[in-house]
Amino acid sequence: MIDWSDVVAPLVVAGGGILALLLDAFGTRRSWRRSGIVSFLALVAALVVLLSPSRPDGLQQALGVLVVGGTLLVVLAAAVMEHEDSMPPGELHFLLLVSASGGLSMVLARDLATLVVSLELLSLPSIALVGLRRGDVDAARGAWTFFVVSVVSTAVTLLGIAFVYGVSGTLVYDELALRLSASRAPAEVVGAAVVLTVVGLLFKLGAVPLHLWVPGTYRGASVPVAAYLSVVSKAGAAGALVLLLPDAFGLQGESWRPVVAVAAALTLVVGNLGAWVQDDVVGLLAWSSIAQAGFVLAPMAVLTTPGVASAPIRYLAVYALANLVAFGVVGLVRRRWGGTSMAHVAGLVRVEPWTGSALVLALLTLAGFPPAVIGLVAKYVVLEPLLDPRFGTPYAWLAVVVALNVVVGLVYYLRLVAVVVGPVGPRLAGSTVSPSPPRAVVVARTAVLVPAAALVVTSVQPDLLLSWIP
Amino acid sequence: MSAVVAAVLLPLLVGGGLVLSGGRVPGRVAALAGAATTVVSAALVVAAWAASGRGEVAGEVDAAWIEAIGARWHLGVDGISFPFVLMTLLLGLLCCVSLVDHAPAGDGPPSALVGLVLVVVGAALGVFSSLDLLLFFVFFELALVPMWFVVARWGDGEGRSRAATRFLVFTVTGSALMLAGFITVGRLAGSLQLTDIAVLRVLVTGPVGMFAAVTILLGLAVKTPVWPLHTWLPDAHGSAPTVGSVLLAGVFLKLGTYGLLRVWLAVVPQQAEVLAPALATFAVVGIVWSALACLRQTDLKRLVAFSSVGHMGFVVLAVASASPLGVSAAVLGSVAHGVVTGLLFFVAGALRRRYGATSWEALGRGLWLRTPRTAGVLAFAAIASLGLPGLAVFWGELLTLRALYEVGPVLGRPLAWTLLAVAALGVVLTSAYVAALLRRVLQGVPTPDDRDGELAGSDVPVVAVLVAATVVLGVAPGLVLGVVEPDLLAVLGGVR
Amino acid sequence: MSAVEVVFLVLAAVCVFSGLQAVTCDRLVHAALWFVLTLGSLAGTFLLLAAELLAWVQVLVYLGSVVVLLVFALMLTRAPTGSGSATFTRNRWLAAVIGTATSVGLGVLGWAGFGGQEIVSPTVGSPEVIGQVLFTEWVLPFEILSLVLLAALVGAIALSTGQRTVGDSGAADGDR
Amino acid sequence: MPLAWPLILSAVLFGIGVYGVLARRHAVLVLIGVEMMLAAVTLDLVAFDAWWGEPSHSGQVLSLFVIALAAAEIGLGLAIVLALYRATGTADVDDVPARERR
Repeated sequence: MIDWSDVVAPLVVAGGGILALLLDAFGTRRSWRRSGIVSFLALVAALVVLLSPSRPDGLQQALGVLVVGGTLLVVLAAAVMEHEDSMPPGELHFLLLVSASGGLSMVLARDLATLVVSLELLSLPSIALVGLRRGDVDAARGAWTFFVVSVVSTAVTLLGIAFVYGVSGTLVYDELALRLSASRAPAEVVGAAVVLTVVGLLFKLGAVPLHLWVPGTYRGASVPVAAYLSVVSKAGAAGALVLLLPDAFGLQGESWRPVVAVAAALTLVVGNLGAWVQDDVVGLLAWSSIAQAGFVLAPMAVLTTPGVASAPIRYLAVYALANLVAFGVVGLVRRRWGGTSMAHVAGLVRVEPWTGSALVLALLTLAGFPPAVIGLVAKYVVLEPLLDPRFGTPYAWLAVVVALNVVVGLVYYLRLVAVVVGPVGPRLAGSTVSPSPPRAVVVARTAVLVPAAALVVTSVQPDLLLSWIP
Repeated sequence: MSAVVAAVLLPLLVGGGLVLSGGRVPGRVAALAGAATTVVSAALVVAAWAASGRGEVAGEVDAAWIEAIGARWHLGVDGISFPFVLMTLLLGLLCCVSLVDHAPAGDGPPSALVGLVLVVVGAALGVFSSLDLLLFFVFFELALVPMWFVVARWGDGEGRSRAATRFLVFTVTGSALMLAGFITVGRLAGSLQLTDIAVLRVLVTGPVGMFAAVTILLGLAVKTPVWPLHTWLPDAHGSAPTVGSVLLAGVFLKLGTYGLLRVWLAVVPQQAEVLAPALATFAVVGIVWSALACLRQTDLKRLVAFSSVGHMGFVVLAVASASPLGVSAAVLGSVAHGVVTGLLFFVAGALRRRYGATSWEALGRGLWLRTPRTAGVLAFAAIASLGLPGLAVFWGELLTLRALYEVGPVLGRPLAWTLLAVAALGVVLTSAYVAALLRRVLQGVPTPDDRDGELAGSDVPVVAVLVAATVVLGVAPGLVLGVVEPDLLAVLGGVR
Repeated sequence: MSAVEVVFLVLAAVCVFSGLQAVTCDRLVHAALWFVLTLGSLAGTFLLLAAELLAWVQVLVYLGSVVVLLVFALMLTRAPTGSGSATFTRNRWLAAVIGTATSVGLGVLGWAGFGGQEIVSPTVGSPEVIGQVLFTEWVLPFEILSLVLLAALVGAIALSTGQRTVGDSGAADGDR
Repeated sequence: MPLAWPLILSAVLFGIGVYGVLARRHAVLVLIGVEMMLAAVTLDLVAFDAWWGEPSHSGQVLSLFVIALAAAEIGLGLAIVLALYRATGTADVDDVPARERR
């Protein structure tokens, strides 16, 4: 029943996390280098395992690489927090890696029990990560909000799972697909059970209406942790949905499809309107990441066959790269110049040409605008299934909503771009306030430039990314 | 690499390099380099064109690009696009030349402005030579952000930032819808290649096809612009720097008209036939409305901007007739508008540099006597703009009216002739505002100003070239028509 | 009505009553104690539904540790424990409406789906039976669960130890 | 025993839990509300398990997991409450947690 070769990657990641914790705990002096290098190696090893050619399912593989690769970049970007005394390196790396292993096993889950346990393994450490800035009011508040929303949504998912179990008598995806439609219970009850399960997962993705934890949590957390939440945590939830919906609930589409479509539309609109009024870069990225979740959700409304499942994952991959770049740059700025307001990035391109240009590229990718062709292609990929005449285009309205939200997004992203390439503001003109050693800054800068380079390469040749996600 | 691909990429690369150089290149050097780039690009395109036969696609490249969604790296220049390409390169060259001496002040180094101009030119070339819908869209959008920066950073006046953002929001809204239309077409026809869809007549049908036709039309109508979607235009043109206005009017609007021919009429011909009467009606309303609006203007730049809506109305009317004559008229009208309006904006830019504004008060009266040569060029351009026989604009408008008179396959006789009558009224009104302009600025008792002076520096060659082009197009419209004619089927293949 | 059913109804009544007390009473510690009674009666219903192991786990884990933790937390936060110490938010009545609606909705769902069904002589979930399936079919989630507990433990320790004020070294006020 | 009985008891408990989460101001009492919701789910799972009587006992096993997860959640939750208390001097949370901060 279990293919144990699947479990190697999460095991390696979790083992690396535990090792990082132990090494740090027994070391004489708390240092980022020790636990950081162990985490780095464990994640690279997991990547190697995932990319080994023997693995069959391309979608799970792609999601796994997304989770592990994203965590890897977060670990590197977090190097900039060295010597930040309120951040203990051992615990940080342990929680990051254990949470990532939860994301991995969530993607590998083939039954609802594994899914929900993995979901908790993804969530609980990331909640702790948010609160980890010790003695910080915002961090504690952010963690509490995140905790309550997370736990309540888990309870709702569990309730849904209980009813799914009640009507079908099983928790295994493949059996569910057969037994749900043959159930003795009325179709409405089956539909309600399925919707409750899905709704709980939507909360985790940061979809409207339970999105309000996102801004406070992202701003309370340290920037690399916010990057982790916006990329890896989302990838786990979206990945689970993409596998769960067609595989287990494929024949119950009439019940969950409208829910997903409406949630996607609301998420797009509300996220974009929220981002529109932000004057803090992290706040803007937090709200825009809500909107971006809407882009990921939209094609799930027509998720029928595993073949279509590639659209959300392709979008997610592009979003992950761009968001990691954006958060990475903001993390650097926050550490070196002490803030994340618009004034702190004014003229960044002139002060730090490379990271500044990377930020511009990332923002254009998120907006979906050339020269960041890959961002545009991602939007195309999302719209395509919605407009496919084979499905009779019942969700053409959603396609129009998606298209119009591209416009809204473009305006606020461009406003930020204009600030970044504009005249140098007083903040950046002043000297840096960072206690981060130069080596840590170099590592963090690498964590920005590598995905930025990937964005450049895939903009020239999008197939490099797209063809790799089946 | 094909010469056409090189011609498209060269301005993009040089322009991108200049933008990224961050002011390390002196402005004059950058402008000269930009001019050289456009000349090289033009030489490449002309060479490719000369090497291919008539009715063929010159310099065609068809290589794998994004196989995952069926988009190909498919470029080439045919008779429809060749006039657009040459006009773009000519205007790009003249913009660069004008920047040698007259770079406007703005938030950024002059070399960056030259770079942005080159990127816009390269993107426009990409649009005109794309034979793949997604590639078309990528270039279509690529031109936007640099243009936004040109207006927002180097523009005039307080409202430039708002005008630039409004321009951006309007056009992006349109093009986002257009993308939805493109995707629908791609799914219905099973291909994104214009050559497959238009020439092999893979027809797009049903309500889904209508959805595609309407969304594509909306996107292009905003860009062109078709009344009543034009409201972004006057402010953007009015507040852009001279080169920005020239590129907006000369090149940007042509992305819309070219798109109407290439990716609307040719891709969704059946739906185009249904939508054409409405489109033609809007176009005619635009012609009259723009003439009336022009009568009320008190600023040269804004007057020229509003007049563009009318000129584009004629082009759209020609497209909507969906006849061979109409397509020829649309191409000719687009090119002529680019040349003449470019000339007007260059003159307006020279005046603005001198007097600080282009309103009637700032310009004063009696320009004939104060600066006869400048006044002469202005009068020439204004009269060309109203469609004087023997000058560029005349043929485009005449052929449009003739296409209506002869009644093409799409518009019925009563409608066509009604439209013809109203459009003719528009021509009369146009003469009225041009006459008003001449009387108000050129004639009257001179109000001498110590800032008076003739065109100087790089303005002289720029204006000379455009005057010559206006005359040549007016005397020998066959130069363009002969190029267009063999490839009419590429556009009209699907029309009954 | 069989004896089992009578006992179930009694336990259910205790469960609902104590549950309502737990969320409405106005003393913090009393709320925690009412909660103990809710969970205890719930454990009783587990026994009636033949979930033997589960009933004992419920008693051990919840009554033995969770509630103790809760009470400790109340003491650590030095919360006043007298009458009126457990206050309500402003949207209490809205909450009541939502809670009632949830109950009714779920009840209707259960009734509509499983109205006429009877539970007949279920197999007893003794420790042997559950242990058997747990370590054959459900090993993977079980292992993941152990990791969840470890992570929660480390997270909790990391959050509650090493109190240091922000502001030492260079991470000054600007580090916001 | 009718299957509907435990289901209805569970529905009532879940609703009580929802009320507790929304209406209580003290963080520990919010936690109790959450626990009540999870307990309700456990009861559902046990009832369905007894009804189906399938050999792999998915329902009871999952309830076992839920109890363990609830314990993990409460441990972490209490740690956050303590951190919150240390940072703000109170363990009262504002009206709806989600509305707490933008």
